[in-house]
Amino acid sequence: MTAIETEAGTLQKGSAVGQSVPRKEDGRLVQGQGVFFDDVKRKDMGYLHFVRSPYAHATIESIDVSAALEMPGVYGTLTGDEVAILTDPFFQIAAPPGGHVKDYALAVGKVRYLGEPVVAVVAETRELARTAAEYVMVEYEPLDVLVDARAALADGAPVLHEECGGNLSYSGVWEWGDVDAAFAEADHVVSIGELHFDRFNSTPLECGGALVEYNRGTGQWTMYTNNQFPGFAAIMMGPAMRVGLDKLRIVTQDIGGGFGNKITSHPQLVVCCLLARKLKRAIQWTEWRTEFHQSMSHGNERWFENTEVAVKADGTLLGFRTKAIDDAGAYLRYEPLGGVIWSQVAAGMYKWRNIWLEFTQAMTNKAPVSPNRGYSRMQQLWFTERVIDIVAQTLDFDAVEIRRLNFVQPEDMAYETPNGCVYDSGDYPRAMDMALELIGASDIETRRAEAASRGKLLGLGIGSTLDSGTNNFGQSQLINPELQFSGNNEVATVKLDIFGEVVVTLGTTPQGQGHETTAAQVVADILHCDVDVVNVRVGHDSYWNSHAGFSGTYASQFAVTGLSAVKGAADMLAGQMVKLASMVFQCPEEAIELADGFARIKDNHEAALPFMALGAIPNANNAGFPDDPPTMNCRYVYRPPFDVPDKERKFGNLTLTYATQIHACVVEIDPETGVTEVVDYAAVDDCGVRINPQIVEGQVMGATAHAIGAALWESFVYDEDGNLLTPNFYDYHVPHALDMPPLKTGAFESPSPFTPLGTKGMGEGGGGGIHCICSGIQDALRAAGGAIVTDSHNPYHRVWEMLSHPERSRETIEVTSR
Amino acid sequence: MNVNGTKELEASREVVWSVINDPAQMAGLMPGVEGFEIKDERHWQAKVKVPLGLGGLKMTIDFEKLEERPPEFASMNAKGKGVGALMNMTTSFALSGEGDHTSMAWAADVKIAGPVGSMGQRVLQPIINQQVENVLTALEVKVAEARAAAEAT
Amino acid sequence: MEINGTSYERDVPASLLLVHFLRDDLDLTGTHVGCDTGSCGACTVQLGDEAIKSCCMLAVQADGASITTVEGLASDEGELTPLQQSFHEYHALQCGYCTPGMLMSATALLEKNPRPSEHEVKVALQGNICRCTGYWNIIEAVVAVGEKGTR
Amino acid sequence: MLLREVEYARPATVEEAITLLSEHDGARALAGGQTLVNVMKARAASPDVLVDLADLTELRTISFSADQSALEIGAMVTNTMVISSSEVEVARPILAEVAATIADVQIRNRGTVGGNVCVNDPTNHYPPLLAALGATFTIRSTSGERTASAEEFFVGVYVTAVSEGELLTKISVPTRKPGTGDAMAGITLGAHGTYVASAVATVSSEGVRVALGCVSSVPVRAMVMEERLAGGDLSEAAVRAAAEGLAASLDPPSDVHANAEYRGHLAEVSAVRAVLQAAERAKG
Repeated sequence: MTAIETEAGTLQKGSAVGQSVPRKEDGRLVQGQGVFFDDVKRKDMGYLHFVRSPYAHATIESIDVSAALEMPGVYGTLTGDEVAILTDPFFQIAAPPGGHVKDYALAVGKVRYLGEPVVAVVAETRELARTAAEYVMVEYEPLDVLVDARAALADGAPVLHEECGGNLSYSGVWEWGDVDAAFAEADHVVSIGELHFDRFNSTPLECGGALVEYNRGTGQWTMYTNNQFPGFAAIMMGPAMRVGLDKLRIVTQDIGGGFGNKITSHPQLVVCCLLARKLKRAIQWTEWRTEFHQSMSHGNERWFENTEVAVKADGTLLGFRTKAIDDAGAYLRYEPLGGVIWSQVAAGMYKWRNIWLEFTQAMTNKAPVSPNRGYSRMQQLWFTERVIDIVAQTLDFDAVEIRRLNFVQPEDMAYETPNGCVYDSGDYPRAMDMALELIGASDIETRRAEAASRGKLLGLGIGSTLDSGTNNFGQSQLINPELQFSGNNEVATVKLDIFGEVVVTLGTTPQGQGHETTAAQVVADILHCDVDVVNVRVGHDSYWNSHAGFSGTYASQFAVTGLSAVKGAADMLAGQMVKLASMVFQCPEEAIELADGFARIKDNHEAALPFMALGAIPNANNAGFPDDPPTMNCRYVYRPPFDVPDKERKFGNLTLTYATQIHACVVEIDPETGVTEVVDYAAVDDCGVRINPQIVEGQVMGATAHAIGAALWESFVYDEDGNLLTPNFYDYHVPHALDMPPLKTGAFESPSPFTPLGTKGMGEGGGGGIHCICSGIQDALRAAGGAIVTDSHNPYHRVWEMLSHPERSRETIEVTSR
Repeated sequence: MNVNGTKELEASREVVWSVINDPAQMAGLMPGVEGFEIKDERHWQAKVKVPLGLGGLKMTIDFEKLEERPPEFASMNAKGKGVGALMNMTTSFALSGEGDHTSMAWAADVKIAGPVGSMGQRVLQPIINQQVENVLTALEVKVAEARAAAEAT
Repeated sequence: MEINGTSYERDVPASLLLVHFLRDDLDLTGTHVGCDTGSCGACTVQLGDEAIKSCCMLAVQADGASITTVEGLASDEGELTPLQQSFHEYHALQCGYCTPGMLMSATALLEKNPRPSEHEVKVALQGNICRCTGYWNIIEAVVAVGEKGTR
Repeated sequence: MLLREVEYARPATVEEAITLLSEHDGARALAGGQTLVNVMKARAASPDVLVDLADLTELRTISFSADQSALEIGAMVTNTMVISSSEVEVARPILAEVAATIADVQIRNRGTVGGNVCVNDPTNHYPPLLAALGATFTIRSTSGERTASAEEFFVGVYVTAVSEGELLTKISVPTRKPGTGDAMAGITLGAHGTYVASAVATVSSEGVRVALGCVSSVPVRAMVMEERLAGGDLSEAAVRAAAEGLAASLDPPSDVHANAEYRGHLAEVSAVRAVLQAAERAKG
C-alpha cells in the first residue's frame, strides 16, 4: 500500500535514511535499563509529598505544619507563604487582563482547583511523607465554584484571580477575507448552535517528577526530571527564583511519554529547588496517577458558539463565523498561547477564504491546561471537520465529495491560507482516496446492510487533519504584542573523537520518538558510515553546549528542527573530514570522498584514512601541520526561515510544514444501548520525506489510539463543586489491547520544499481519529433519527441520548437558503 | 449529591419532632458513633466511624442547627473532617400529618471531597443511600420508643 | 525471597508494596509504576510462573516466593530473549515505560502458550496500558515469536 | 502507592486466622488484595492488621459436596483457578466464562472469588452471578460455622454478612442440571472493563432467575420479570414483554458513565439479553 514519491530534489536517499532501521534506544529499554527520573537516587534524599487542596475554590485561612514537623523522620515543609517571599510570580505570557495573574509554585492565600499543591512535606520515606502530609492542618473557607467557561464571563460569576478583575484571560477577533461578502454570496447559510470539544489529555504512563540537588558552593541546582521543554521551564523558573539560567541544570535521560503534558512542570520543580536549598539534601518528588489527573496539564476544552457557514449551491464553502470559548483552567501556565496556535490551521484543509472567529479564553476552577498532543489545533481541525459533516448532512451533500470539492488541491501548493500560513506541499484528495480504499469504502453499503441484519447501525467516518509543525514563535506576538519571541531554533553537535567515534549531541528531549536512531541515520548517510558507529547521546542536558532557547521536544518539529540541525552539523563535520584528508594526502579537497567509513582519494581507494585517524589527528596528534587541522567538533544551529507576523492583520506564516493525515473508520452502534465500537480503521500519513518509516507509522498508530480514547472513553469530568470524577484509570478509561480496532496504515511522501531534508514535523496527528469517529457516529445515526454529533467526546450515554432524542441536536442546526 | 425521600412514621408530629430535635437522640441514629459532645444549643459534635466494610472511615462531624419551626421544619448543616475525606451536608426535614401519623419529607445535599470522594465516586451514592436507610430504620425505632415513653407517662 | 535467581533477605515494613521494594530497596528499577489503582500493568512481574502486578501486593506477601523481573530476562552478557528481540524488530516500544510490564505479561503467556493467536495475545496484554504505540506492534511482536517457535 | 502503617500476619490455619480476626479490632482479611491493596493505596480505608489468608490451602480447593449437588469453591480460589478448573467446566461453566472477563490476567491470577464477593462492589461480576445461581456462603467464626443465602450475604457496598471476627470459607454453587442455561450480559467500559450495568440469568425447568448488578448496593433480583416468565415462554417477544417496566422499578445510582435513567435502561436491556442467551443455552 505504501508508495514513495521523490519528485522534489532534496536529500538523495542514502543507505540509512528512508529505511526502517530498528531503534538504537530499544536495547536498554527492553532490558529495563532505561533511566527514568524515578530511577535516580541520592544518599539521604528526602521524599517530597504535596498537601493538595480538597476544594476547587477556597481561601486558605490558616496552615499549621507543626504536627507534621514533630514526626520523627520528617525533614521539613514548604508553604505558600514561604514561596511568596522566596520567589516572584511566574512570568505571564498573557497581556492584561490575563497578564495580571499571580501564579506561584504553591497556592498563596487561595486555592483555585481541586488538587492544587498547598504545602510540600519532605520526609525520610515516601510513605512517611504522605502520612506527614495528612498531619498538616489547613483551614479553608470554601468559595463559589466555577466549572464552566461559558459562565465564567457572566456578571456575578465567582472570580478566580481578583487582580484580573474577572475571569477573562484573553479575547480577540480574528478576521480574514471579506466575510460579509461571502455570506451575501452564499446560497445557503448553515447555523450551528453549539459545538463542544472535550477536556482530556494524553496521560503519559509515567507521571511527573524529579530528583533535585543543590550545590551551596556554586549556587547551582541540578534537576533530573522528565520535563519535555527545559528551555521553557528555565525561562519560567529563573526569573521567579531570581537566579540566572546557568544555575538551573536540567537533565533528562529516558522519559515515559510526554505528549506535551510534561511541558509545564516548572511550579513543582521550583518547590523541589527551594526545598533542596532549605533542607540541604537532595529532594525526590514522584507524582502519582491521581495527582497527575487532578493537577497536570489538561487539554484545552473549547466551545464554538453560534457558528454560521456560507455555502454555495454546489457545495463550495465560502467562509464561516464562530465564537470560540476556551477553558484555560485555574492558571495560565502556557496559556493563552492556545489563543493563537489554533490559527495555524484556521481554515483546516479547505479553501474557504473568509473567516471570522472571536476567541475568548476564560479561567475556571479546574486543573490548568497545557499543551496536549495536537495542542489547540485539533480543536480547530475538529471544528472544521464537524462543520463539513454537518453541512453535508444538512444540505444533503456526500461527505466525501464535499471534502474533495473544498480541499486545497495539490496544484495549489504551496498554498497561502487567508491568514498567511503556507501549506508547503501535499495531496489531500490522494490521501483521502487511499484511506477510503484501505477501509473498503466502496463496499460500505453492503456492510451497512449486513450490520443492520444484526441489529447494528454502521457508519463510515472520515477525519482529515493537518499536522502543523515547527512553530514560528513570533505568533505569540499576535496575542501579546509586547512579547519578544519570534522564529525558532534547534542545535546539534556532531564530533569525531580520538578513536574515531562519531558522537552526536541533540538539544531535544525525546520521549519515545526515536531521536537517537533517526539522527544516527542522517549522520551515517552524510559521513558514509554505518548507523551503528554513530553514537547519539542519550537524553538532554542543558549543560551540554547543544541547547538553544527553543530546544525541546514538542509541537511536531524534530524531523525539521532537530534533524536539520543534525544535518547541518554533520555536513560541517564531513567537510572537515574531507579537508583534513586533503591535508594529509596533500591533494585538493575535490579529490577526496567519504565512503565505507573512510576518507579516501576517489580514484585511489588504497589511500584511505579510517575515522580513527581522522579523529586522532586534531585531538591528539596535531603538531606539524602547515595550517591548523579542523577541530572535528561541529555545532550547528538550525533556524527555520520565518518573518515576524503582521500583528495588525494577524497575518503571517506561523509554522514551516504541514503534514497530512487522513483517517477513515467504520463504527457500529448498538441502537439499544448506544454502545459504539470502532470495527475498522485506516490512517494515511504524508509527512514528506520519512527518515524512518517504521517510526512514522508508530507515531500514526499511537496518535490513533489516543484519538479513539478521546472520542469514546477519555474525559476529565468535573461535578458542579469542582470535584474531578475521573481521577484515575478506573473511571478515565484509556484504550487497552482488546479495545483497539484493526488498524491499517498507508503513506506517501510529498517532500517539503522548505526544509533541508524534505521532512515535515509529524507525530501529533491533529486529533484525526477524533474527527473521524465523530463523523462515523453521525453517519451511523442517519438511519436512526439523524442526530448531529456536536461533541468531540461521545461515550455510550451520549450516543444513547442522540438515539433517544435525535431532535435535540438537530434543532440546534438551522439552514437559511436563498 | 442530592438525596431525598419521604418517610411515614406512626407517631404524632410532636413525638417525631422531639426525636429529631434532640441531638442526643440524633446521635443514636447515626451509624458508628464513638463519641458525642453538645457544644451549645445550636452546635454539637460527633466522632463517628462510618462502617465501610474495608475499614471504618473515622470522621469528626460538627453539626449546626440552621433553622427550626417546631413542629414542622428543621434544617442543619454537618461538616465532617477525617483523614482522606471531607464532608459537607445540609439536610432538612419537613413534617406533616394528622394525629398519630407523620409524613417526614427529608432532603440532603451531601458533598464529599478528598481521596474517598474521588476514589469512591462510583460507590458513593449506594453507600450514602445505604447509610440513609440505616438512619431511617433507626429513626423508626426511636420514634416508636419515644411514642411508647410518651404514652407511658 | 528469590528474585531473578538470587536470594534476598530483608526486613521491611508490612506497608511496603512489592514494587517499591523492588525499585527502592533492591534498585531493580526496570519495574515501573504508571498508576495508583492497579490498572496499568507497568509494574508486572512474574510470581512463580504467573504474571502479577507488583503494586497490588505487599512485599511481605512475597516472602518465600520466587519472582522474575524484566532484569531477569536477558542473559548477563546482554543477550536478548527472542521476545525482547522481537519487540526491537517490530518497533513494539516507543518511550519504553510500559515495556518491562508488557514483556513480563507476554513472557508468562508464551510459557503457557508458545503459539498464541492474536486474540490470545490481546487478552494476555489487556492488563498493560501503553500510551505510545497503539498496541498493534506489540501484539504482532508477541505473535511473531510464537510463529517462529522461539520464545 | 504509599500505604499507611499496618500490621501483618500470615496464619497457617483457618482457626488461627479467625482467632486473629476476632482478637484485633480493625483487622481485615487479606485475600488476593486486588481491591483491598488499592483501597489502602488511596488511603480510603486503613485496616490496622492484615490477616493474609495465602497459606490457607484448604480454602484454595474446588470440589463437590458430598451429595454432588453443589460445587464448593474455597474462598481463596483465584479467578485463574476457576477458569481452568475441570470441575467448574463440568458443573457450572458460566463461572469460568465470567471469571475470564474479570479485569485482566494479572488481576485474575491474584484475585479470589471470596475477595470479590466480600468487597461486593456493585460493579463486580460475582455478586449478581452468585445471586442468580442461588449460591450459599459458608462463614466461620470462633463460635462455629453458619451459611447464608445470597440474599442474606450481600448487605451493602463493601459490607456483607461476614462480620468482624468472621471468615468466609467457601461458596457453594448448585451444579447445573440438564436443561439449565446460564448467561451474563452487560455493558462494560471498554473490553473486560468495569461494568456499567450487568445482568445474570439462569433458565431451568424450575423457572427463570435474573439478578442485576450495578443498580444498587447489592445484587437485585428481577422478581416481576421472573414471575412473568414462569410460564416457560422464552421467545424474544415474551422476554421483552416480561422485562417491560424493569428499568422504572429500579433506583440505580448515577455516575460519570451513566445517569440513573440510562443505567436503569441498560439493566433492562442486559436482563433481556441474559435471559435470551440463557434460554438458548438451556436448549443445549
